[in-house]
Amino acid sequence: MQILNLILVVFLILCAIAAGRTKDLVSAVVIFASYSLVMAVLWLMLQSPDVAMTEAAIGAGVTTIMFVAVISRTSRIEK
Amino acid sequence: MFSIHLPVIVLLIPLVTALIIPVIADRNSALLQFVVGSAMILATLLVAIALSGTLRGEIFTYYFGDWLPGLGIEFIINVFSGFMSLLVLFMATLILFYAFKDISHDLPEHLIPYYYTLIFLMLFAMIGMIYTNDLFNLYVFMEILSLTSCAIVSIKRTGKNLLASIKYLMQGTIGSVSILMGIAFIYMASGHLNISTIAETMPAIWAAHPQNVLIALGFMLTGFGIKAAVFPLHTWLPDAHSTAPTPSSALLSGLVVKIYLFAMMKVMFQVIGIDILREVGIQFFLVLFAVAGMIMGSVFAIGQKDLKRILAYSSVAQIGYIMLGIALASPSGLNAAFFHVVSHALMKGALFLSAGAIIYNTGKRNVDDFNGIGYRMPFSMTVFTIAAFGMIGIPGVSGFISKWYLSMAVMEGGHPWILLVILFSSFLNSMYYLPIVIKGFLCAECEGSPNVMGRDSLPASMWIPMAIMAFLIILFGLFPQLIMNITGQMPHLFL
Amino acid sequence: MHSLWIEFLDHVNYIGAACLFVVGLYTVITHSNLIKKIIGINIMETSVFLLFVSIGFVSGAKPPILAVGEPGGFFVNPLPSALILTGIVVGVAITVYGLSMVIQIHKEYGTIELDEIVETEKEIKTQIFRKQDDTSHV
Amino acid sequence: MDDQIVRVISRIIIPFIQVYGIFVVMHGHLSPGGGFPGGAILGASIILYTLAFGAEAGAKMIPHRTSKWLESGAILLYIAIGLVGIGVGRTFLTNRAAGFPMGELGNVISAGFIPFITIAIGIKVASTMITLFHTMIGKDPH
Amino acid sequence: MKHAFLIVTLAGLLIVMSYSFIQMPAIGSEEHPAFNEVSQYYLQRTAQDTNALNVVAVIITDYRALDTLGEATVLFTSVAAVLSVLVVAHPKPNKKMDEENHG
Repeated sequence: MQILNLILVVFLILCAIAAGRTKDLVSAVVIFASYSLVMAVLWLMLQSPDVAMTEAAIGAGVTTIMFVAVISRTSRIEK
Repeated sequence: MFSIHLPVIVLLIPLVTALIIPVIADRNSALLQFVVGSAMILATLLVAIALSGTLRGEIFTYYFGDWLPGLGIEFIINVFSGFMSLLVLFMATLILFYAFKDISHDLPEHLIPYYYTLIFLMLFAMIGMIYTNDLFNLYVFMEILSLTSCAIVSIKRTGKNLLASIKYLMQGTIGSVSILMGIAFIYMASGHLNISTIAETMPAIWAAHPQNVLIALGFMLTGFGIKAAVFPLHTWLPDAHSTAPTPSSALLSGLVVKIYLFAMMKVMFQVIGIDILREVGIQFFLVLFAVAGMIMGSVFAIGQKDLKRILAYSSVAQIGYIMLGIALASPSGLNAAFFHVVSHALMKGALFLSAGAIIYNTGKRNVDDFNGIGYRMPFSMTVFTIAAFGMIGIPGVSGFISKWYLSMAVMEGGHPWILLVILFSSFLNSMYYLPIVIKGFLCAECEGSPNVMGRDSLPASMWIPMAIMAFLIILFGLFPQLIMNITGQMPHLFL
Repeated sequence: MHSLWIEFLDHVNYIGAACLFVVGLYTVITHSNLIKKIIGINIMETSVFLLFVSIGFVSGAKPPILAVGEPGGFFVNPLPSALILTGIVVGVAITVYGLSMVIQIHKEYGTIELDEIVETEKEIKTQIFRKQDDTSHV
Repeated sequence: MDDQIVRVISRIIIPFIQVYGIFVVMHGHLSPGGGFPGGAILGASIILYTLAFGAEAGAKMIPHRTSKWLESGAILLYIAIGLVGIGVGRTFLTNRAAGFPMGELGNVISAGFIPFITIAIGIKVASTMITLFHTMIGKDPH
Repeated sequence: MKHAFLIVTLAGLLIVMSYSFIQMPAIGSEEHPAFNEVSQYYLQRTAQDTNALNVVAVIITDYRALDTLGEATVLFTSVAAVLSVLVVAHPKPNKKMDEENHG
């Protein structure tokens, strides 16, 4: 269990770094969505299903849609 | 019976007003003004009644949902919170009456209901932040406050506004995440969120996990420092406060920044406690930051040409004064800080409103164009002069009294060198306020201009608030005991 | 060395939260792209949430949902979860407001890179000054 | 957006999403979930509808006026429930002591005002998500 | 140079925070200070106090209901703020008629 926890945390940190370093904003947002989902799984493992559900619905779902909507109205590539 | 519920009623009036403005008063500006004005006056009266209760020595505590303070959320209304909420509501009433005419000058008509909605949400958050005795509840109110204070800057939608607002939002959010991190550290070590309960267990926590308390203190001081624009963290303030519509500038500079200072005081003195602060020796650093802010804010202001930008930088310097009083952490220092909170709110409000009136009538923002403006707008320029004298610290105006008491507190606290800094800072203040006044009133070639010392053509809803502020500045300058009697009861609540 | 590894494993979530906080802060400060900045702020916020939820965890305990007919049980601390529910919604509100300003800034300046926008602002300022100088000379 | 497959599939699954969202809101006090995730799921169903059938169809489904009323109304409902506590002589947001019916442990209608507040939050979150999305994708008139 | 300074500062922050975390009881330990009488009260008394099963939902809607009111207000604020930035003027029916009458 602890090892799985460690793997998830390492994955989270890698996702966070990757979301920062990707030049394509849509990819960055998708990486960020997967970050949120992994965070939801981690919270499920920490026995708080309410927070996991909220994060999956709001953090990974709605926030991503908003990001994509804004990117579609602005520019897609970070300079 | 009724008076027990006063705090929650005062809290709910702005919220309900904010909620009903978009649905009922959307298209009807007369109804909108009626709703806004009556809500403000009602809330001010109610909070004045609550203050009169606390002045008799009562302390209201309000347990939401009848739960004990550790379980639920608790409000505490003592002299400090009663008086400060009265200050907030009173100043906001004046500024909103001023805004009736001024804001339609700055904003397109369809945005005006949103503007008032945001202002009322902001008042709700400010009152909540003053009253609450719960750390997480403080955070929630603080987020409402930071969202609304960004939104009333960006509502003007010019490029500069948006840029200033997003800068404010980014730095402000870093600040609030830091504060939340600090709350997490404190919760980690204590397991409580109620401020009084944490204060009771603080000695045990300090013995068991001192590093947690220290890191929490660091995070919270950084966070509130960003939000209150304490000197090295002030970079968002000049842009945001100078580009915003005039009523927003007056509210942001006069009130919002101080609410964060109060929250900082709550954390420093009520959560962590003065003994631990003394043991850590953090006060000296805070004094240094305050002193640096007093000097550097004025130095930056001297180089500016835009009138509202000068006023914004001057706020950085004045926050330095308040911060100095807080950092001294003595009864006299806190007393001076509280007095300066009141007098700065009045003076900065009067300065921004008169500057707004000048911009409203003439469209001039650049100080170089102000030659003879006192002949065209004698009333606004007189109000500006009174408030500017207060900022410089000329006797007879309330700004002098706060500097006087601050100097006494400094002497008492054993830092006599700060007296020189206060004097030097006053000198710097006069270097950027006096030229404006001199240019406005003493102008050789303006004597023959058509409107020599006539009346400035301002609507009544604009000049009456300015007149009230100028009157109060002089009143509190001549009779400081009116405020001192009340602020004198406050320091023992913190120390 | 071995004991340090055990200590690390025992506090892995806390340390991970600290790493995420630092990564988020780094993203916010160094990137000039506004959307990247907002992503960074989100990462900072979730790091604090992770810290809170980890504080509330008790090993071997059940999630804090009671069952009818069972008198007791061993549950995790429910308070941090409740706080974080509030925190997530607050984070979304800030994100969305920041994004709406990004749209408007793009409309105004044609770009969402902060340093380019600052350059444009500077150019506008110098142009205004130049114009003022010209008029004053005339 | 003229993808036939997306439209047909959305038309099939949107009712299920909405039923699930309502379930999550209604059972907030009994099982994991509550106003926030439930409201977000409900809002997401309308967002999906908007994505599949275009912004105008979505705006027609939840017009701007309706969502404005829902947003203010949900918080006003919350405040009204809280004021009942003051009305019966207790404090703001009092539940059991204010005489709300407690019901049977484990039933959907139980726990005093908690289901009502959860519903208010659900309405609020759903309407907020929809309004924000519609504003974000809004096309400029010029 | 500035970049290096930033990285050193952030690394220092990380080390300080990690040092403080290592001093705390391990994750999941029952000796954790946060697992105290308050959370025990919530877990043991929820069923009697409110007749509900989900303790987290009870905390957000009953014990700490003011937080949730504030949070709903945050959502309302975000809607008002976003609309204030993005909404475009839609023509008013009344005003249009006025203009037509004038014209």
